Amino acid sequence: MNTYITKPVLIGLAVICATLVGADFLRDGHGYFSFENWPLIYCAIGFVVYGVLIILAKGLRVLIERPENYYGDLAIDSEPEPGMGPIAPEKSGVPHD
Amino acid sequence: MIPQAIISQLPILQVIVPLIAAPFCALLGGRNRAWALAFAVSLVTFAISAMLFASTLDGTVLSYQLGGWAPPIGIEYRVDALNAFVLLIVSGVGALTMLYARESVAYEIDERHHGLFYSAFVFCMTGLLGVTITGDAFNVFVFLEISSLSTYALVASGAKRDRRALTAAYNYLIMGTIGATFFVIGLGLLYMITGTLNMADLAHKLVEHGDSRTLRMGFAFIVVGFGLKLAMFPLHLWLPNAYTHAPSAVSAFVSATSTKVAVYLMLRFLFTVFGFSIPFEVDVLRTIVLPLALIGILAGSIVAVFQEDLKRLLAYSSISQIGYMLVGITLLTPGGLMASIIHLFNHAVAKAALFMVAGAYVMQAGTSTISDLRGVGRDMPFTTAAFVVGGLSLVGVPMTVGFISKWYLVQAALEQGWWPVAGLIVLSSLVAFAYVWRFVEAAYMYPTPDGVIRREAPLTMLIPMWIFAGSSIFFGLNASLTSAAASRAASGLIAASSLIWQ
Amino acid sequence: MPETLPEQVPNQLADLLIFIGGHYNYWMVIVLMMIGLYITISRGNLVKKIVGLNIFQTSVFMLYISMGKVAGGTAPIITGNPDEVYSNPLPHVLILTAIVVGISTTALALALVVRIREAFGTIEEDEILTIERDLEFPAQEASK
Amino acid sequence: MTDYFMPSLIYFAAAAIVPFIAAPRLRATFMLAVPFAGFASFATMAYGTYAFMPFFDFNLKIFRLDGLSFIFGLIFSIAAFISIAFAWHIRDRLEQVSSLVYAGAAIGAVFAGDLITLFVFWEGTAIASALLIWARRTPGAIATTMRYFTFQIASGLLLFIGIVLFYRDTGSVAFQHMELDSLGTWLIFLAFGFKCAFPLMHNWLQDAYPAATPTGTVTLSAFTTKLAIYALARGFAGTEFLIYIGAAMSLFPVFFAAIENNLRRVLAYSLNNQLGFMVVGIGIGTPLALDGTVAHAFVHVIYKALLFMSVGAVIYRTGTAKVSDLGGLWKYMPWTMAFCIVGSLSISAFPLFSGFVAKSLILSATASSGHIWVWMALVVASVGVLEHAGIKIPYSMFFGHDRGWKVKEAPLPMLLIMGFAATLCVLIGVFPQTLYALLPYPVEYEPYTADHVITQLQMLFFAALAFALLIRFNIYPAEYRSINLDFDWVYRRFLPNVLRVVTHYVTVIWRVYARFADRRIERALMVIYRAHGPQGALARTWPTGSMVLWIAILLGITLGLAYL
Repeated sequence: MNTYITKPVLIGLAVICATLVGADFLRDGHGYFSFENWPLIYCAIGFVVYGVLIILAKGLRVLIERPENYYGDLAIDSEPEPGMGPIAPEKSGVPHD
Repeated sequence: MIPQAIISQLPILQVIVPLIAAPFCALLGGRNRAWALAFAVSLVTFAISAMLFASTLDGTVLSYQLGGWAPPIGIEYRVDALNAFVLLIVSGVGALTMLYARESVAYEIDERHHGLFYSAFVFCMTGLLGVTITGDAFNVFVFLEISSLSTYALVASGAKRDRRALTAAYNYLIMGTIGATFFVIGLGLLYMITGTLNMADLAHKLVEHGDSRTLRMGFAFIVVGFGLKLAMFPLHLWLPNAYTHAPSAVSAFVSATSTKVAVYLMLRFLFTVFGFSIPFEVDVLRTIVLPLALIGILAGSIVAVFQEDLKRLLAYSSISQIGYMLVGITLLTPGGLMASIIHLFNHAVAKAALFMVAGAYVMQAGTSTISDLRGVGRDMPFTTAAFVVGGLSLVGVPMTVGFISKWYLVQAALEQGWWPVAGLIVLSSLVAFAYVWRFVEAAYMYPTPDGVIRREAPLTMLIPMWIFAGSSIFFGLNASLTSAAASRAASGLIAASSLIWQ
Repeated sequence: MPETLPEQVPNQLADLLIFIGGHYNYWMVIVLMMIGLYITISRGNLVKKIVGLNIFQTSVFMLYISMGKVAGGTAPIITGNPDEVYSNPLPHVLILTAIVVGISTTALALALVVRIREAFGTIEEDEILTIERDLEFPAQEASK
Repeated sequence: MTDYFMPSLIYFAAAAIVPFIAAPRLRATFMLAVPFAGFASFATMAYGTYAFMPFFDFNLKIFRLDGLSFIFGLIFSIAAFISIAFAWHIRDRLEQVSSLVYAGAAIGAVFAGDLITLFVFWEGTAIASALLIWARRTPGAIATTMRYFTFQIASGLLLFIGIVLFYRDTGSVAFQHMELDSLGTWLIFLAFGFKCAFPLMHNWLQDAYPAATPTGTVTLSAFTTKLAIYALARGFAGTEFLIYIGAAMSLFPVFFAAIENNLRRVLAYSLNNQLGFMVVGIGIGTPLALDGTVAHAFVHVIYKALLFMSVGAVIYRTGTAKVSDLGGLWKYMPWTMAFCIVGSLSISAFPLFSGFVAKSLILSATASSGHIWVWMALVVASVGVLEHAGIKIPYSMFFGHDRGWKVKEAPLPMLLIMGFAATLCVLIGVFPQTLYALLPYPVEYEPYTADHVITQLQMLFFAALAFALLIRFNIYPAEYRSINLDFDWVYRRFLPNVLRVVTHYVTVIWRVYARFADRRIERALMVIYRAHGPQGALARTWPTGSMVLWIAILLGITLGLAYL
């Protein structure tokens, strides 16, 4: 899944994040709650919450994951998804993996 | 737009026109000439009764003195909301049955008797109209006998198809005559104590007279007499054979009108003449008529479920439906009365349609036994559809006029606190559904036995059938028409009687 | 019988006798009516039933006529003598119509009996009933 | 005739005509004109109640126009336009008619002045949307439709019972603010909750939307849920209970969406999450919060339709919407990718996009009314939105693994409508005042404060950074063919098993009882038959004599009574 997240992409992202950290002092800090005005709080929220969220999701997946034909043949997941009418003719590549 | 001279003569014309035309039907004889005259006359009488109905809409009571004699002495014809409504039903059914009769009679009665048949038919109609319109008690007896005698002859004319029609007519004659004679005895007793025969006058005199044994005897004789005429439960034994073996046109006409006119008479005498001035009258209704009516409702419909012949099934269903009307009367409340009057209309319309359907089967399929009529739903779609509609109206399915009458009946019964009666009415509707379903199942669910070919009924039979079936739905949908007429009639009756309402 | 009747018993008895005597025609009406009904109920023969019916109807005629009787009044037929006392004409007129109705009913009934005789070959009611039952349930008869 | 007019009549009339137009092109253009005619019919009208219809002894207000219903009418017309345009290439008359009826019923419900009309159209949306799913005509879709339809009709039934009870308690059926005090209002509240996908009642959304045809899902995404939001906003604004429901609703779908394989189900979870935001807004009930809900509903319809359309386009070309089968389409479907990215940025409330101006209203309303924990939940939820809708949708479709798809770009009509939706999102993002002017209550909120923009950007980019790192170190959940159980497991697998066991025992007991009862019933029937059958005493032809005997007996009884 990582053919596209190459080194330059990462560097670019890091640069944007750095500028945003720099811009943090621009905030005149009149948020509703006290902790909103802490420096870099939103950067932390963004990063930490995202990570935790993904890990929790992977944990949940272990519990509730089932094979596609779990509900038998009368479920849309186990039947081929015909999309709109005949599968578009030009499709030549076959999905693998 | 009709000249005033004619309008004032309408009540007498209603009776005279068919009376004079009847013998001519016999004279004309011949294939369709007798039928044409009879049909024309029935249309004219229908027009007259429509005009009468229109003129009594605003509550006016038309009165016509025969020969200009003042009422207590002379015979007076009084037309108020109630009998205008019944007149309309009788002449309406008469006209449509006459149209229906053309093909049906041609098949069931042989050529030579057509003239006589139609004259008897018109006489019967004259009698029924006369009974409904007259305000003089003894005149009721005379017209009653006219209609009864012609009905016996009509029933007997079914002998070409089945000789049991003769014994049926004979039984009907014996029972009918005894009933009429009971009525005359009762009338004599009333005449003894009041000295008058005019109904309105009779009512006043009876109230002044108060309670006495002769009055009670008179009341008893009259109630039993009418009970017999309208086939109240134990006195119904003549009806099944009469309606089954009579020619279909006759059973259609008679089933829809003669018992209804008898119910009208019961209403007229109970409320206008006797007016429940003495408690005895209420006791008789509550202790004798009500239980018999309830037994009639149940027994009639249960027996109908087991019947093999369609016309006999419909006859027994008539007995149970008449039970509903009697229950409506014995409730003695405006709601109950209204229910029985609407049911009078509903049963007339539905039963006429059903018997016409049976007649169409007799003509096209040669039989009216249910097992032989398997798969008739496909061969004769319109006729069977009319049966379904009529049957549903009989059962009282919403959107049919039957529902409205049953609705008012149950409501009136509940107001009175008679839970068991209301329950029984609903239960018997279920049984009614059973016997309607029995035929519908045979007609649609089973394949046509091979080798049997049945063509759809001719148009002259389909039109009246569908006018009846259609009107049972039409009046079911906008219920205001019939219920307005019925409530006018009911309030008129209640006002005339000395029953006091909260 | 107690040795001496109490004083007032006799005139009670007398009134009773007068009452019964005086209304002998009403008794006649009731007797006739019961006879008529009995004949119609019990006799199997159709013609006899009609006879019973007629008797029953005549009892009604008797009732009406006796109702209209004015003491000393003659039959309500005008005799030209002005101070003639007539009994009440109305019941008589009613009964005229009733007689006409009675006759026509009997005529129709007899015609029916003739046709039944041709169709069934008998006018005994129980025989007719057995014939009718055979007509109605031929199959069951055999199977029962 | 005018006093019966209401905008949805135009949709129903069109739905009646459409099946008879033979040429597919002509039919599509005719359908396209319907939303415009619908909107034009009420656009220039002043606020007020117009059409009345007598119904038994009620006088139904079937067309009521006021601030709240106007903006929902507008957004439903736009949604109708988008979904009809996207279905330009569709030939199937059933889908076309049902989408028209669906839009008409939704608009009718929005303009309903009283509960009875609302109920009628409520059921209308249920039936039309079920037909829309059914239009796919595969066995799986038909089975799903049955489940979906049961849920929708259950909601309708609850609403109906609620209305009846409400009418009995208060004697009025007017559709305006209701307190959650009586059983009637609770049932109505639950009915709205069903269609608003409250927790534990939400799974018809994720179960049914992926089952519809790609064009059908776009139509579905707009109407049912937003109608429920409108109903809640109209009926239960300010109910405390809704805030916590909303918070829960916005949180749990995030986890399911992150691991879901079918993209349309991811979007369904995201829809559920967005509804959570709106429900919180309704719960708070302050004018700012309600404005936030309405604004959010408005923009959500557009960008959710945009996302569904982009996924639909991908399905149209590749035939699948599964992450495990998609990837690397950016070379072949650049325009779809661009529009998809616009949609994703809007949904994740990226500044200069429509989500930013609407969601911030709700967030600030929550914060200003002091619900700290709810505000925290919403912040976590918005990060979650960024994760599954902002990143996962575009990334897995256009980047991710290269599955070797070589497909053509989406057909022109699809691209045009996606472009229209994308521009709409950007316009609202850039000029929020256009949207704020339409909102029911006057808005003095300035979204573009430096502080707000910076904090939003920080949050988004750091989350993106986290995503990049997770991908880099391969912690990001892999995609392979699988489904995730949700609440629907209860009624698709658990209850049927329980039922099977119960029926087994019941049949055993019934068989024992039947043997015992049969003899008794048999005997009773025989007795009835013997009495009433053709030879029975009651039905036999009696000799005349006995008939007359009966008359004499009856006469005797009545006369005897005379002497009592």
